[in-house]
Amino acid sequence: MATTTMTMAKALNEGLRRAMDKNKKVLLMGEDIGKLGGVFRITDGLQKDFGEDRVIDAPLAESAIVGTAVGLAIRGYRTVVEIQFDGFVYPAFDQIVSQVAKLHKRSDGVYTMGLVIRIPFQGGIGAIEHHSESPEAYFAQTAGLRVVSCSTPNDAYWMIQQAIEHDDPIIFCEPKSRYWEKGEVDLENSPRGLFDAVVRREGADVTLIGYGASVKTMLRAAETASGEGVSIEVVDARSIAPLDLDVMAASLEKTGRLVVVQEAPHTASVGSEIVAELSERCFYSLRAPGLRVSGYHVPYPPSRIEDEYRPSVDRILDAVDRVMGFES
Amino acid sequence: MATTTMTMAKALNEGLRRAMDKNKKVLLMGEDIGKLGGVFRITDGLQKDFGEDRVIDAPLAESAIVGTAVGLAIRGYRTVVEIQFDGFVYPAFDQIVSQVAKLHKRSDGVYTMGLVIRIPFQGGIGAIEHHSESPEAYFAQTAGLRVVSCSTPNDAYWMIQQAIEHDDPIIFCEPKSRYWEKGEVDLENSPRGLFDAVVRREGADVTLIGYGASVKTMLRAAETASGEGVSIEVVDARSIAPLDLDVMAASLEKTGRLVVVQEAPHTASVGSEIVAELSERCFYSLRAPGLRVSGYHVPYPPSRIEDEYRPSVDRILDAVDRVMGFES
Amino acid sequence: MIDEQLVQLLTPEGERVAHAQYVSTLSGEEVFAMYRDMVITRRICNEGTSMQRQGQLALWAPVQGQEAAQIGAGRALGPQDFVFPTYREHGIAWCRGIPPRDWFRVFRAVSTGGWDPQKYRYSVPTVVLGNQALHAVGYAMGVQRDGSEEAVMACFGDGASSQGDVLESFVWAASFNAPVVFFCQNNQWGISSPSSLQSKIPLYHRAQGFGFPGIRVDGNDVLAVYEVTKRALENARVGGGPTMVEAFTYRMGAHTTSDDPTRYRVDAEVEVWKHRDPVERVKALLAREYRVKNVTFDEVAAEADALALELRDDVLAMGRPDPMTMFDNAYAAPHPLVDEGRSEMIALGVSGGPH
Amino acid sequence: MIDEQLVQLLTPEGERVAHAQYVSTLSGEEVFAMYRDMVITRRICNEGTSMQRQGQLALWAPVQGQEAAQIGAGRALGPQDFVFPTYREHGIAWCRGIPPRDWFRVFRAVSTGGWDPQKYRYSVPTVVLGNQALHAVGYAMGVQRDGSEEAVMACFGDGASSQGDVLESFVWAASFNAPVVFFCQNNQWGISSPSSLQSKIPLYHRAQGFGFPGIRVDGNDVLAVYEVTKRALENARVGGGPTMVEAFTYRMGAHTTSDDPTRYRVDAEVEVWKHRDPVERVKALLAREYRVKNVTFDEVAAEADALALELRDDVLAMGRPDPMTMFDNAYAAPHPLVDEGRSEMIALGVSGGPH
Ligand SMILES: Cc1ncc(C[n+]2csc(CCOP(=O)(O)OP(=O)(O)O)c2C)c(N)n1
Ligand SMILES: Cc1ncc(C[n+]2csc(CCOP(=O)(O)OP(=O)(O)O)c2C)c(N)n1
Ligand SMILES: [Mg+2]
Ligand SMILES: [Mg+2]
Repeated sequence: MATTTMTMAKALNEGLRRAMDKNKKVLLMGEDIGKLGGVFRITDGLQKDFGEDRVIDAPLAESAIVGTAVGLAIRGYRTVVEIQFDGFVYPAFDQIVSQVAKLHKRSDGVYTMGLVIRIPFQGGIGAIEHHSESPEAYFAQTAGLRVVSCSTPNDAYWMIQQAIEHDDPIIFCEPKSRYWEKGEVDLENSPRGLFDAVVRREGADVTLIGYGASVKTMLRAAETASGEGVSIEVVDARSIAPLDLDVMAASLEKTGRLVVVQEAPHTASVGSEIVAELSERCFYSLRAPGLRVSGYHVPYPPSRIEDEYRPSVDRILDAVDRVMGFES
Repeated sequence: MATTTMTMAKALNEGLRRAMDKNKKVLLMGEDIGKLGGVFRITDGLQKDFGEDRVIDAPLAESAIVGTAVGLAIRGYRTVVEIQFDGFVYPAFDQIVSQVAKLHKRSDGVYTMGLVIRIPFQGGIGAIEHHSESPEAYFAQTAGLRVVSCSTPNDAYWMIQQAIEHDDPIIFCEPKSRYWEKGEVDLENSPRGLFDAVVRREGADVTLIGYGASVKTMLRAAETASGEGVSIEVVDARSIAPLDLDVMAASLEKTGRLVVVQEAPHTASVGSEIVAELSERCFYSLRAPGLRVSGYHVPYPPSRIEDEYRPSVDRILDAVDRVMGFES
Repeated sequence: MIDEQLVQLLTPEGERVAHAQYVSTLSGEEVFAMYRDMVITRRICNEGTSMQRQGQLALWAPVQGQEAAQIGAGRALGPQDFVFPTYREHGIAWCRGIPPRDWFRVFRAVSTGGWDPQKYRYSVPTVVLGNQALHAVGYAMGVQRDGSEEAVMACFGDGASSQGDVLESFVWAASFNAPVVFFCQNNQWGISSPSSLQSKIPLYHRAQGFGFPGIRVDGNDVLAVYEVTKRALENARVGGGPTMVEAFTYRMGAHTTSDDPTRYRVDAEVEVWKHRDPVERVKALLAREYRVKNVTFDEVAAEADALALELRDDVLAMGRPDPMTMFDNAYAAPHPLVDEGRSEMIALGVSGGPH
Repeated sequence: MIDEQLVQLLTPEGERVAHAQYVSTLSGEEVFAMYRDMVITRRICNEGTSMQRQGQLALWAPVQGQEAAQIGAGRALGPQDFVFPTYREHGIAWCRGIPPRDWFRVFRAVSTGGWDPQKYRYSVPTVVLGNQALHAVGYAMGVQRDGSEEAVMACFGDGASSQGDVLESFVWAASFNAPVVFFCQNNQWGISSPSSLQSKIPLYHRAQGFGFPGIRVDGNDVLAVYEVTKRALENARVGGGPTMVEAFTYRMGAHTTSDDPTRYRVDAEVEVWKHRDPVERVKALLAREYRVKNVTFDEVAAEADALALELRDDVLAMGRPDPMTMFDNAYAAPHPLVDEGRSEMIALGVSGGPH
């Protein structure tokens, strides 16, 4: 097994490189992704190696970035679009919802909307406004799209390649606060399918489900809880839409208690979906209602107080306490 | 009590007229709303009576319609924006999410984002693509917005006025398939607050919750079910965000069984939210898992088969059967 | 309203007129063929309106008045070119060889597309105003990368010209020197909005502000539309970059069968444009210059009638799709929620099974 | 790169130059006051950069090189006018009388706004490129409805000029003849994107394609920016409609403190622009024409230093906000989920209670 240690940023970079090596039809497009290598340097060096025709520095207009990627898809290209920050995907929302999500259907299957929209998402980097949002629920709600998120360098490396190879359009959510954390990457074997959830830590009392940056927070919460005698199972959803409910339900059948963690506000969120689905699937096994620990229902706050907005270990443990104490 | 019979379209028209009479700062803006009176004639005659300065025919660009309404709000005007059809609100999504929802906060409360975005939504009129969508979940997920929907002419008349008077931005979802149905309108007394849910039919066995066009469908389902000995309570949510959970939970405490009805696909939907919240609030009272009857997870189909896509009486009754049969 | 700069090669009376930069290259046969195209397009369009009145269509978007714009542009296209239309380009669809019944699927509400867009090199209809302009530019960027001599046509109306997507597509086309022709049919109206609401100056000027040529052509003059569009396409194919062609024309009918134009425009305006009818002026030319006889015109009319009847039969035969088809092609790869929907529908007895 | 049409009243060497349409109306005192504004703006900007380096700010967006553009425009504004800025208009904010510490709140990440936008008639910063251009036009439509003689300024950069919102704002401004001045600082770069990626031709041409005047002014010449902007604002106030002013300038520093411009641009370019420094040329003019002494310049520098120190103290004193404040003004009216969040936070012991 050829594993090597690298950051998630580097793993994404290597994954993109490998996908471009494999398939000449793979293009990258986005703002500042060429010489600058993107504001997070995810595309560092790729324009130099693959040329300006394959790594396209885009004029500053997100609707056009996605809209032209659609045209390129119709022409048979596979474009990996970089949205510079989560808060800047909304100008492209119309193209994503009305075109990207629907053109395969509208063309009776003739058009392959094989494009990947990479979005550095979630908070935690002390940024200014619009740089810390969690827009995944908007895309999960939209029929025709798929939404995934990586939480480790190994997943980042493989998931980006799987996403590029996949024939449906994929919203690829990258937890920007984890870009610089290192991990082992297996360069030979992909760990699992793009839409598979995975149990990151086994436990018996409570199931925590989340994705992206929340996975590490959940693992820390589990660690703390184990010191207090509570055994927590941590599920990394990985695929936000569709959800891998089998893995989640299996965990819940065991623990009977559910807490979902997400940075987005809780109304009509992915967390709502997980709770609603598992309440149905595991009706008799649930020993307490499924709870959600989410961003508060307010605009993302100035980042000096973002730690109180984002689900913290404390807030997760508080919810764990509540599900543990429910029957008493 | 001065009641009079009119269609929902007329009730909205009268409500707008009264709001404009009361407050000179109220403007209307949208595509074709002047001489044409809007494609649904909701603004019929208003430009003639209030002038082109107050009933503004907009060039064809939704981002600009909402974006300029924001500027007008900053200047102290209250603009009621008409989006011609649900599927055309997405070009304005960025302005709605990044500006309309956040400017009150960003200005530390100085700016009042008193604007109303009217959206004829849901299907059922045999239209072509993009004319039958249910985008409410996108807005419900967004902190800073409120989302409401009317289901009767009386509600339409009052809710539009309440929405205009309210200081937060409101997404006002109008069930276009009900525009031409008539009902009694009380021109003197408003029936209830803008954010209150209401029990439209009392029942003992199952609670149906929905809004907009689904309310009538739910009532028909309840009628049919009563013939089969099942007593259904029908709750019209009216306020989609925030939800009036007290009214919903009270119903559920009584019936113990929940079915939510919506035309949007079920993932990360308002239905998911209702199920998740009520699973928590009514954990011990629930005799079966809360079910959702939703649009299928596919792009809205050609309208010749929309009746099979939208929640029908049959599909609702099927879900009712499932929650009724759950314990056996 | 009509600009000085308007390119015209045939007057409303059907007389040829000289232009400094353009000359008609069409033979008599070719002009006749276009006349036939226009007559058929109009006839089929009228059939659409009447089928809608009879409750056989959900909607119809008439093209009457715009036949010269569409046939001129449609015939200027090469087989290698690719078109991104809106909902009203029936004349261009005709030129691309798409069976008329296929354009009607959307209007009969049995499909959201209707033909194989790759086969005809004519994309599915775009209803959200302006979205397609960006697709066209993106496709054109693909053409550039393939090193191929093809041009791409983006169709949109005067109303859609205000949409951010169309305007961004201008930025991109200029920035990448994309082989795209923006074919804007300024039919004076966007539902009830006069084109003056979208621009106080002639629309084609807009292109120049983005750094590429815009040209206004008499959209009711098929000879002029053909030459202007052809040159723009040729220029695009050989790396000359984008052009905006504004076909100055008129929507003679309602916006769609749901519309009531009497609420917002005066008859006098329609009358003025009747004198500029695109079909009549070609007919006059053919009669005078090429001595085409009435009997020949009658034959064309009869052919169009026959086609319309055949079309009507085809359309009426389009049954309600199996509801199960809504799950087909929602995704390219298997999806659990789609499978769940299928199963539910089978369980409900709505459909016999997978399509 | 610099257009023939560029309006310039002061050369990089600080010599006056005649222009057919514009003449400087500023007295020596006024020029000196602007010099002072520019020096202070630069000094405060540099303080921003150094505070960020010291970990006291989350980010800083330097304005160095653009002082003339911003002070010229800022001083051209009347008290009745209203400005819609981006994140980089520190010089204009200074002219509006907003205490510098208030601009720093966003960059210290303790606020998403920072001042009372109605009091200063200067809106909160807009970070999503281009959104504010539509707000400006809407506000201007309000001014029209109030029958008031006010102008509105929409600020944006060369990069943002590609966004649909900016382009749609052009359509609307023209359509409604709105009293708005589009003040575009073309500082040659949008992060790493050269302005040539956004437009192959001078940006100000774009306005003309929408039917209103565009004008390019030497953005490093405060005299010229002042006159051009002032005339545009006056014209807007009296119903003359929109103007686009393209201030041709240069971002001397990094895009923000997070940026590394060495990755995408060459030193030689920066060197060229150093010779066009906006502050130096006014200084040269003042020294030569108005005999301002070095000691006076030193006094200005000392004043700027003092202000910067005061600012530093103010910024460092900005503590972490009470987390509870995130719930304030999320909505104007009570909202159950906001109340729920507040209660949860109190229960968690994060904050003592409602703010
Ligand atoms: C984004 C969007 N907004 C609104 C509509 C509704 N609509 C359909 S056609 C139309 C008018 C379009 O006018 P124009 O672009 O001139 O094309 P024409 O119909 O004249 O061919 C409108 C407003 C739409 N389809 N898409
Ligand atoms: C919609 C959107 N997309 C991307 C960004 C990220 N971004 C911030 S500033 C910037 C460059 C802007 O360039 P320009 O408009 O020239 O202004 P300048 O920074 O030069 O003042 C970009 C791409 C953003 N803020 N908003
Ligand atoms: Mg039109
Ligand atoms: Mg710039």
